[in-house]
Parts: sequence; structure tokens; C-alpha cells
Amino acid sequence: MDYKPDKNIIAKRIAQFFSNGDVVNLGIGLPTLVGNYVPDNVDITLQSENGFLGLGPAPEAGEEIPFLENAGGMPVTMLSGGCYFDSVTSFGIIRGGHVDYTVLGVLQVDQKGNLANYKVPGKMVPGMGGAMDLTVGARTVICAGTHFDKSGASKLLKDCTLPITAVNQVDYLVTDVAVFKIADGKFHMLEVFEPYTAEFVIENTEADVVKDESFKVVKV
Amino acid sequence: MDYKPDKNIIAKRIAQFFSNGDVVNLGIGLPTLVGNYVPDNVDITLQSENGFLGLGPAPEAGEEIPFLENAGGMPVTMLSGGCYFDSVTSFGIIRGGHVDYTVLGVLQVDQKGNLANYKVPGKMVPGMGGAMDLTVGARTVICAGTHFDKSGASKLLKDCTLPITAVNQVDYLVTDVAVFKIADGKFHMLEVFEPYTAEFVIENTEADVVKDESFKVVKV
Amino acid sequence: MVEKEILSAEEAVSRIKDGDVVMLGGFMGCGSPAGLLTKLRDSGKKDMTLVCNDCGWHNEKIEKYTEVAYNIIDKQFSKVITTHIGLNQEIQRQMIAGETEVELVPQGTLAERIRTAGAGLGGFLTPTGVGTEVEEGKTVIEEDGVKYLLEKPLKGNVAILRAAKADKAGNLVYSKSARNFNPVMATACDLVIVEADEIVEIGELDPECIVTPSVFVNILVGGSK
Amino acid sequence: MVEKEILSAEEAVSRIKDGDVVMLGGFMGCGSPAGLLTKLRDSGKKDMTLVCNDCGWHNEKIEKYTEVAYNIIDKQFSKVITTHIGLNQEIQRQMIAGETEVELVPQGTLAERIRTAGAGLGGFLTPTGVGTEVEEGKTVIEEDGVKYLLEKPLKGNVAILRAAKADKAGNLVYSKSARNFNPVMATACDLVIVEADEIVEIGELDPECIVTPSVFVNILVGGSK
Repeated sequence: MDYKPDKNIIAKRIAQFFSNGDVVNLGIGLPTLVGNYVPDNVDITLQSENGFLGLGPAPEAGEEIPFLENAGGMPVTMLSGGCYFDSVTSFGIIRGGHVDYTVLGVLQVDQKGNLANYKVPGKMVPGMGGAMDLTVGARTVICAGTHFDKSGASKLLKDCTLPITAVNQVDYLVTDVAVFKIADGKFHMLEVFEPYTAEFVIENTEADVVKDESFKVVKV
Repeated sequence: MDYKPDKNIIAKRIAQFFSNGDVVNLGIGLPTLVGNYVPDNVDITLQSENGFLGLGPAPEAGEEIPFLENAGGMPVTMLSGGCYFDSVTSFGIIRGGHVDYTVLGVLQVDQKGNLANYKVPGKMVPGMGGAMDLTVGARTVICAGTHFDKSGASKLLKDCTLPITAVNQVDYLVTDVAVFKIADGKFHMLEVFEPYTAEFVIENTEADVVKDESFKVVKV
Repeated sequence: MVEKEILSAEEAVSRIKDGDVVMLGGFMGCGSPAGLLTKLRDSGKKDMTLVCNDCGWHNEKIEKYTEVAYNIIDKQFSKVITTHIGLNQEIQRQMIAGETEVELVPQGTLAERIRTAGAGLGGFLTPTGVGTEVEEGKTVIEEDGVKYLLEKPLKGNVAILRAAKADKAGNLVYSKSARNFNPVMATACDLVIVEADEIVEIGELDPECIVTPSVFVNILVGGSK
Repeated sequence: MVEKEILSAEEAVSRIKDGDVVMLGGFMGCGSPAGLLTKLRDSGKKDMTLVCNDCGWHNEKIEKYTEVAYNIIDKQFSKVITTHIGLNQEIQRQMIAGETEVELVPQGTLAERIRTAGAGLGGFLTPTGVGTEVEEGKTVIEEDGVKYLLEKPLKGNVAILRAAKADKAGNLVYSKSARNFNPVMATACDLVIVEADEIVEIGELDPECIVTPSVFVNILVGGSK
């Protein structure tokens, strides 16, 4: 079976996690795409860790609002009902459990729920930014990443080999192949995305993957 | 020599401590009187620990401003340039060393710089309120109290007998008889107020009092 | 933005349970939710723990009583965690008589303990209270020659707060010195009930001037205005 | 209320000394004091420690550079304490080449360490970083079965900040997401220099909406407006 990376399917599936009123923080990169797929009848509030609630869509070119950027330094808008605060308050909100979901990009995730996403020693060291606080603080941590890296290796490991961002905090991993819940030291496959199969996932993933009792094949 | 309690002389003398731009917190009771005696050419900013800067004089009867009270629950005013904040910020300002002077009432002060002013066990337990934080946090701690209590005993002790508010934090004590700097385990008398004399103070004070080399007799 | 529940004071206090830890905003009654306290008294709830800066006024001589005085007269709280009770004769009497347990906490420490709970921290080191009765039973940690007390977070089940204005999303602004403990208590309780003098539409508050972000608020109660 | 000193950017940065710990407000350049950074570069100061959320943009491909990029190119900082340097290629290069010491701190921990210094506390317990490289060399304290790192306060000699408006007393308000680290850094430095887009008379700012109280500010510098 051929694998073709597809970031949009990941974003689309993650957007289905949310309910009305949820407070959500979307990481930079792939997780930002999730905002494009939230169903019209679901009203969530996006928190931007650089200091506001009510993050709205990117403005049209030329319509940028001075001093209004997201945590990636890109121009954004604010929805009615949002508010501004400083970085101390922002991380009080995050660490204090007042964010329902955080969606974070991954380099590696392991079956103990460890995440690595901030550093490739000696090579690429962007830094953890807010990721360590978000992973520890948000009520539910959803990791978002393509199932395989550029070399074709699965990002789902028995043990992370890169420096980890947080210990045992990842609740869900959504790849472009399947949805996993991490519990009891295993990846519990909840869904596989057509045309992939459970067998394809299990054969091509280094980590221990089991089919959850609620497992189903879905089309996202 | 006859002793007559005089709270106003204490307030008047303490008001002379301040310089332009100083940030000052005045405790409830006697210390509040200090505000009445600040010279016209000295512009200080009063911090009110219940949450604002720029505390102004009490309003005329009938002119009370809704929701504007001092830490003693009494109506006050705010000066131009003041601002409101919450209790967390208020005590960040206090503990963080951003208040130049705090003026606190006393039950007892001892020659180690210990203060007791929040509790008489089994009898009167108002609680420490903000006093413990103010004593520890303000850059300079001035205690204000009549020299003798109602039974005629000096409030200046070798060792406090009441539960203490803070250890070794009092810088100055101003009574209605004299001004003391506390250092090296002694009360250093800087000034005595006419008609009292240094000898009167030393004879009638339980604690160790020495005349400072800058000692002088003054009329407040 | 999703709107929060808007209830009557009576409906709102029905969410409070016997035995709950209740945080009460206000400073000498300024900024306390008078309507919620009155309905809480009517509800007859009991065995609660009250967390508040002071216990307001209960002064028989000048006949000045703030609302919580009546909850205290009714002994609805088996324990009170507070900083100053000098102006409430009755709670002082109950404390000295051993009728109600009163834990006195320095004001900055109370604010910070509540903040610590709301901000997901496990504790903090403060110089306040070192060498005093407040130190009893606490870990002392020395850093660079300075002694600090390790103080723990303080969480509540319910916060009952007062705001000047709330928008329907739950964003709050306060009035003058009525702000005090209200914002921090909103961060540290499972259920946050706000009595607002005015409830306005979403978008009517200036997002630069909002003090309490909507995420902290669960239930709005309209006030007298 | 006493007015604060109003200086030119050049005069203001002359108060900064070689070797100072300099806290810089802003988030990816949004809310950083562009004028002060430029004059700081001109001043040629060196061996400073920079504390900031990120190091702004230095992207050769899209030719995007925020002001601090040039101070970094000039190697004015021998050490940088920061949370994220993913968008500054040059500081990443200097770090990996060992030319500049870079201490990476989780963002919430950086904010809280600065707050802790400004608020007169001795440290705090955070769950963030437990079991990661951030734990190295730190005390781990367990409370109720949860592990926390004991993190220490972080003080600065000088803060260089940007505000939307300052009144002459030093009260500040910010603009939108340009607030970020500016308010907390104002609390934790011996000398606080604020580049304000507009300086207004005392009394012109709404006291309910002031974000940084005047007590934290020492020097005002007029901005481009």
C-alpha cells in the first residue's frame, strides 16, 4: 500500500474532537491548520499563548491589524468576545488546566505518552517555547503528525530517542493514517483512515499498536 | 516629667521621612494620620494594599465614591495618575520591594527589630492582614506607636512577648517621645521631642537605648 | 463565542453543596456579591469552608454589618481561612470561643496561594511569615542565605464573586477597589459564580481592559442594576 | 504624582552597562522597542545577557529581520536566556557553533521566574519540565504524589520595553498581542526603560485599564508617534 503524507486529513480529523465552548490552543505549523476544519456548528475559543483569547482567521493581505500576531509571528484577527493578557496570565491559563485541548506537532511520540518535538541535538534546536507547559497543563493533549518521517520511519516509537518535551502526557495521536489513544503503555488504534488498514499500520509501526475495542475504519 | 500620649506628633514626624516620588503604604489607624502631615512640596504616592496607587484624602461626607475604600474599609479618593489592580499585584508590589516606606502600628517592638502588632492571644486577634508582607517587603519599615501602653509600660522591649509579625525587619520606630533607628541589637535614639529628654527615655524604657552620635533634641 | 449560563442568585447558590470550600471576593465587603450571600444564607447550607480576605464588618456599636456577617452569625462555615478579622466582632468571638476554626494567613500569602492553585503550580517560596507563628508546620527552604516558607496552593470548590460588568461570554471588569481578590479567586475554583452589576452583550467590553478572561467564569447572575 | 524622566533613545541606552542582564519585551518582535534596540546596537555595548521570549526573526530566505537580529549579529550578548529560537537562524547557528551560550527555558517557566523575582518570592514549584533536560541540576519536590521542579527567580539589571501609551507618571498600556512579556519584565529589573508610541499627560489613561502601574517604570522614551 502506498503512503502519501497528508497534513490536511490530520487537521480535519482533529477538528472533530471539539465540542461547543471548548478552549483550544493550536501549536504552530500543522496544528494551525486544524482551525480551518472546525465544523460551523461547533463554537470553540482559541487561545494564543502570546497573549489573547478569541484568535480568529488570518486577515486578507493588506488588512493586517498592527500588533496582532499569533505565537508564530504571523498576522491574525480577533473574534468578538476575545481579550488580551500578558504572558504570565497566558501560562497561568495553560498550566492551570483552563485549556481543554492543546494540539501539538511531533517529531516522535512513544507508547508511554512521551512527546519529543523541540530539539534535534546538534542539528535543529528551535526550543520548547510554550510546548512543555501546554503538554503538562492542557486537559487533553492531542499530537498531530504525519505517520512517517521523511526517511520513511514511523514517528510512533517504543521509546523516544530525541530529548522529550514532557513525560507521559500525550492522550491522543492523530496521523494521516490513523487515530490512537495512548494508555497502558500502548498505542490503542481507534480508527484507521481509508484506504489504509489496521494491518498496514501495525506492520509499519515500530511501537506496540493494538486495535481498540471501539476500532473502526473511517473516511475522513 | 509628665507623659501625655500624642498620636499627631508621631504622624507629623514620620511625614518628614519622605522625599519626592516615594511610594508609601500607611497602615490602618495611627499610620493613616501620617497622610495629613506630608509637606506640600513633597509629592509621594500612597499605595493602598486592597488594590490601588494614588490614594487621596477622605471625601467630604455625602461625596463618597462608590467602590472606593481604603484597606480599613473607609471611603477615600484617588489622585490623578493612580491606577487599580488586584490583590495579587498589590502584594507583588509590596513583597517585591517596590514600596519605599511602610508605616505600621505597633503593640510591641524589640531591639532586634522584631515587631508584634497583630495578635494578643486569647484576647484580641485581628489577624495580620497585610502587615507581615509589608514588614518583610517594603524597603524601609517605620513603626509608629505611643511610647507607653495604657498600663504605662514602654512598648520598646528587649524581646517581644506577643506573637511577632516579622523578624528583624523594623528600621525606625517613631513614638510620641523620640525617634529610634534599630541596629546592632539596640534602639539608637536619633531625636527626642521637647520637652522630653534623653534621660527620661532611657530611664523609662525597658529596652537598651543608646544616644546616636547624630542625636538631637527637636521640636516637631 | 459561547454564552455562559445566566441564573438567578437563588438558582446559582443551589449549585453549592454542604461542605464546599467557598471563596468569597471582596475587601471589607467592597466587591463582595451581596445577593449571592443573602441567598446562600436562605439556602441553609452548612459545614462550608470560607476563604476570604477578611470577614467584613460586624460592629454592634456603630451597627455596621456587611452581608457575610449574617452567614457567619448562622454559622454556615465550620472553618474560615482569612487574613484579618479585626472588624468582625462575631467571628473573633467564635474563634476565641472555639466555635469556628479560623486560619489566619498573611494577605499576600493568601493571594499567592490562590493564584498558585489557579496557575497550575505546586507551591512557592515566600519570605513572609518566616520566624513567626505562620511558619509552624511548614518547610523552610534557604536560598542564597535567605529563608523562605514553602507555601502550598489553595483551591476552592466554588467562587462567589462580584464584578461591575460581565459580558455574556463571561469576561469581567470590576469597579475601583472592588477588584481585590475577585480576579484571582476566579482562577482557582471548579465552579465560578459571578454576580455582575451589569450583564452586557459579547463585544461590548474593550478587549484591552478586560480583567478576568471568559475562560475562568461558569455562571453569571444579574445584580441590582 | 511625580513625573518620570523622559529621555531620547540614545540617552536612555547610555544607562545600560557592559555585562548587564537586559530583559527585552516582545514576542517575535511584536512589542519590542525597536528604537532602543537600534541605539543599543550603535552604542557598541557588549558581554550583556539577553532575556527574551524568542530572538525575533532572522530569516535569510524571506529576508525578514526584527531589530534584535542586528544586536545578535554584532554579538552584543554573550548569553541568551530564551524559550524559542526557531525563527532566528543566526542565534541557532551561534548556539550550535558554541559562539554564544543559549539557555532554553519553557515559556511559562520564563514568565514565572521573572514574575517571582519582581514579586519578592524565592522560587516556585512547576510541573513543567519534569523528566526532561530542563530538570537537570534542579531540585525536584514531590507534593501529593506529583513531582515539581523548584525554579528560581530571574532578575535583570535593565528592562527595555515597548508600550502603546505611557503617561508621564509611568503608567503603561499596551496594544493587542504586543503586551506579552513587557508587563512582567517591568517588575523585575533595577532600571526599567520604556519606549512608548505615545506619551500622554497624567490623568489621560483610564485607571481601570492601566496594565503596568507607574511604580515599576523609571525612564520613558518617546516612540515614532
